[in-house]
Amino acid sequence: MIFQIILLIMLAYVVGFIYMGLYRNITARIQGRYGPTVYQTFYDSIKLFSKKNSVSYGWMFYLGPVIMATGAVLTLILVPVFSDSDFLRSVTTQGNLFLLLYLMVLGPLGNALAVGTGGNPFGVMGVVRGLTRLIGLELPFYIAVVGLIIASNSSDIVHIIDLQKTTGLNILVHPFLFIAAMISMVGFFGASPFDIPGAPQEVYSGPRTEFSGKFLALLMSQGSIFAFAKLVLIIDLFLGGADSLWMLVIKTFAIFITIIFIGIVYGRYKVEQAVDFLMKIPTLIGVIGLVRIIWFG
Amino acid sequence: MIELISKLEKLSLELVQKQDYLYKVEVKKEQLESLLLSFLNEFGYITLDSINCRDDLEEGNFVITYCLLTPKRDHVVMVQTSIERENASLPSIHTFWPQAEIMEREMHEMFGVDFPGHPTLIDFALEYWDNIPPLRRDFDTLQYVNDMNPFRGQRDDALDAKVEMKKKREAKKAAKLKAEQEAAAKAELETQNNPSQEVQNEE
Amino acid sequence: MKNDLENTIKIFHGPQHPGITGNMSVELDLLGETIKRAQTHVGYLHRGFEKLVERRTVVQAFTIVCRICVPEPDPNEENFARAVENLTGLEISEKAKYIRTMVLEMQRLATMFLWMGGQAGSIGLGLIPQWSVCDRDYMLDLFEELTGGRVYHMYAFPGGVRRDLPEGFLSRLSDLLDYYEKRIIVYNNTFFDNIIFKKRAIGVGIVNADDVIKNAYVGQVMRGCGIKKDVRKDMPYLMYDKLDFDIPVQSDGDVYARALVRRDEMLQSIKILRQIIKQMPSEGDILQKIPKHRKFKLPADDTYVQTESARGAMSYYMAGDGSEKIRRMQVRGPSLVHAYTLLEKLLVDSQLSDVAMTMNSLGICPPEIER
Amino acid sequence: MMESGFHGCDLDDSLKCKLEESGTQNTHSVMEKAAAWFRSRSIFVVAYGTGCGAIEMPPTFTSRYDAERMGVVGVATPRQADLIILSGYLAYKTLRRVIRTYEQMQKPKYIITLGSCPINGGMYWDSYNTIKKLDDYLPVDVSVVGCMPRPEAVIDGFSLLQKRIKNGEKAGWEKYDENLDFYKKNQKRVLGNHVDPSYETDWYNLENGSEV
Repeated sequence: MIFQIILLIMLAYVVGFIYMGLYRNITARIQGRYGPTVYQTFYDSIKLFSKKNSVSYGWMFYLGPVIMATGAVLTLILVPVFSDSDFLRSVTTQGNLFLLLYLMVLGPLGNALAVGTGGNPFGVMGVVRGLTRLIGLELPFYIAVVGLIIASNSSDIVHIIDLQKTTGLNILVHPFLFIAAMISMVGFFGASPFDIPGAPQEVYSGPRTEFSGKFLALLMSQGSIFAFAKLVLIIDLFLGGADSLWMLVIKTFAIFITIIFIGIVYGRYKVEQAVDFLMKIPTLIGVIGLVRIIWFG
Repeated sequence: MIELISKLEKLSLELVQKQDYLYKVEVKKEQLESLLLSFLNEFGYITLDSINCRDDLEEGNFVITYCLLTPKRDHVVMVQTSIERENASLPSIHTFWPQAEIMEREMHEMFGVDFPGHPTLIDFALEYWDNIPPLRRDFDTLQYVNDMNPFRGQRDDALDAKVEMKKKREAKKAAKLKAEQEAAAKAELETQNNPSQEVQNEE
Repeated sequence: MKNDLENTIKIFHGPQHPGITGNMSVELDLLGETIKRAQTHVGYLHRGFEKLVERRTVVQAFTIVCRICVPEPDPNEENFARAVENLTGLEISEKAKYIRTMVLEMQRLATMFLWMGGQAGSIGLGLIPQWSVCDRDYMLDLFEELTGGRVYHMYAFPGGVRRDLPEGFLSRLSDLLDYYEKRIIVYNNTFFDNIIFKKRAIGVGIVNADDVIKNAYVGQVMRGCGIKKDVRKDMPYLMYDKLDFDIPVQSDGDVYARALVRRDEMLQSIKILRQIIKQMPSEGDILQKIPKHRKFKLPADDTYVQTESARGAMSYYMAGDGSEKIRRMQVRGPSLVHAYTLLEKLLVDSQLSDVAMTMNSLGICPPEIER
Repeated sequence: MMESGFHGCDLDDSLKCKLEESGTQNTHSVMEKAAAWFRSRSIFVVAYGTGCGAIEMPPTFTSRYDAERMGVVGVATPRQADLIILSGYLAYKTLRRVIRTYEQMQKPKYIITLGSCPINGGMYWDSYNTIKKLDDYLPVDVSVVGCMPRPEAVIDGFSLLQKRIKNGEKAGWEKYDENLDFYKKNQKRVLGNHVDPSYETDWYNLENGSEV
């Protein structure tokens, strides 16, 4: 059990970092340049772990990345990665959507507490922007999730995956819910147009402004683990999960590259514009999907 | 333009054409503020493009030039005045033209011209400057630099540029002379050895 | 006003900041993310050019004036050369005039591409800077071929230009213009028509048209308010009175209007360059010989010249005193008033997110403010 | 004009600059060697264009020259950065900010200068507001000469820095720590006491106290 959890985290770490590297590489190719290697983010994180640290804001400040990492890891081990195979399955048979939704917000809230003690105005501004954006992001995502729960009559992810084998993939059965969830997933990934919390032209790196060295590396690691967990969650809910490692990679990569393509051609919304947009269009699409399930189910 | 000349003649001022699109009028310091006001309100020169200052150390005065434009922007009129260098002060015109505030602030810092009534005579580009205002011509920048910021020393094996240049020039001269002599000697030798060479070449 | 400032926090936007246009800073008093007071600080790049020029002869000063504004050095060279020509009465040949006009327009295009990168970068559209800075680089290659320098050219010498055109240069320029015309369509689709750029730029940083004339705002700020003025048309210099081009204007006066004005100016620059390529005389002196280069004296007189740079009218005041040295050269670039009077006014009651965008659209170039 | 044999550091003998050419430093363990390799592969540059050289930064970091393929990336804050590029002349006012930025950066940290101006004043040798000899005030790792250095030269500077990091050579920040008195005294000489925290601060103890 413990061994499998560690293996899962390592898998998420590696795949997450390769995906982050791919993100930079594919972006670079679209921008007309060679770009860094796929392992570049991995190098970055190792280098950051080896840096010295000579600033201190007290223990609360450094608890922030730890809370974020905890949220990411807990999310990861509660998402069923493989649906049918025995490999890496034992921890994740009881994936409950309500618990997951709670854990996904844990990280940002913990980080907000920590950055607040840092005293950097840009960090605080970034956190305020991030939390405001979170309100906008959660609404369409929750609507999509609630729609799925109603449709499959269960909040167990494993059950939702199993159901898709008989009824067909949720992306085809409930396309509106998928679009709503996908748009908010772009925001959860911090891709444009919803990347305002860390806009360098405005607030330096936002919440990360004061973090350096090991803590920044921890933030990067949790970011890649969390990214993997979120991708797995999306394919579990809408693409019928994955049986094998290959299936997992193909399906997550398809979702991932969609997010890259959306992010690259748009600038960033201001935070109120972002919330305005998210509360209107994806929410509306989600509500249409919900109504479709309830009345025409 | 003729209209402006006649209007200025009433004030006993002369408008001189300097270039195709450039005119200049010189006034005394006492007349300056009223003239600028009438340029703004009566003559229609409502754009103040820049305020320039020049330090005539030898004559002991600053020459201030206000460059004005009409909304048509098809010519520039320079209104020029000179003020005493000692305790230089000018009326501030930031109430007529907001952009004059920053131009006067700069002039205050660079030349030490005082503007009574100016709201923000704070630092412009310099910080903690306690010397003579730098653009005054009695401020010796080289002296200041040598005191503050000495040059990088030479390497131990560095050569004196002047001596080396001289050596090089002499060597070049000698080489040229030698080459000329050799060429002359060679030519002489060749013409002696085979006199038919020239004829062959022509063919 | 006082009450407003009570609960604000003070932050410095720059000089070390990715969203600032060069090495300067804006001191902001923020209430939440709304700016209550803005104050510009410059001086981080002050080199005392005007002092340095006073200590140098004309030929020596010629090599350093291009450093005054880093993103677009050529209007500085042109201003300097023309001021010296005005003072001494040097005449330049038609070919030299054409070449100088060409260099100025090439520089305008290069600066516009750099601006486009900055403007798109300020809203987080990372794709456009990557493309447009690369496109600008092709122009720098041509500059390098023509003048020997990528960024600083030291080309427009008093009395003409320093070197003749290389062989086949005009055809290469023509090829590049074809490429640029194609690219501008791409930029139009990805950037100027981008829905997020429109959403963020329309209605932000609105300049009042009444202020424009009085406060001497120039360039795209002026033309974005619907005032059709351009030094190239109003006080034509070099060959501009013989070339056919329009002055693009927009009426809204906001960031988006200024962006559109710039886009249209790029097309006009291409049009001008095409005419120059056609009309360029094949024969002619490029540089009038100045007798005794080192002892070239300026008369005791003063002059004022204006050139339309890519960001607005740039003026030089120059005075000689009968010796080899320049008595006084004062630079008045478009950024001085834009960065102080205009920016401090525009930023009040706007959002922190708009600062970088507004600054970019005003075309502020710090080295030119403080010299 | 230029006086020959004039040396800049008119300091006490006790503070005589002992900044010999940096020799190879022995990396002791495999871990350190590995860390040095990763450091060389990933360099974060703080976004601060201090002079004209900043105009060649966009081409260097964008698609034509693409420094990112070497692992050199721009970051926004000095806290996260490893490298500061001082691109050209430094006015006194900028030098104050640069020193502050440099001290906010976390070790190991490096400095690359661009252009001739930080080396000997360049064409602003007689300017009253710029410094000559940056290495009196901050430890410079790599100087890229030229006015401006082309993007290729800048990238060459990056690769030289990477080589030096990989070989474990003694870097500027170590020199800065060892000769703090020398640098602080020089900084105080040109900047006065107008830097926060003031030059009267006991730097050695301050640093030990705030070490995490």
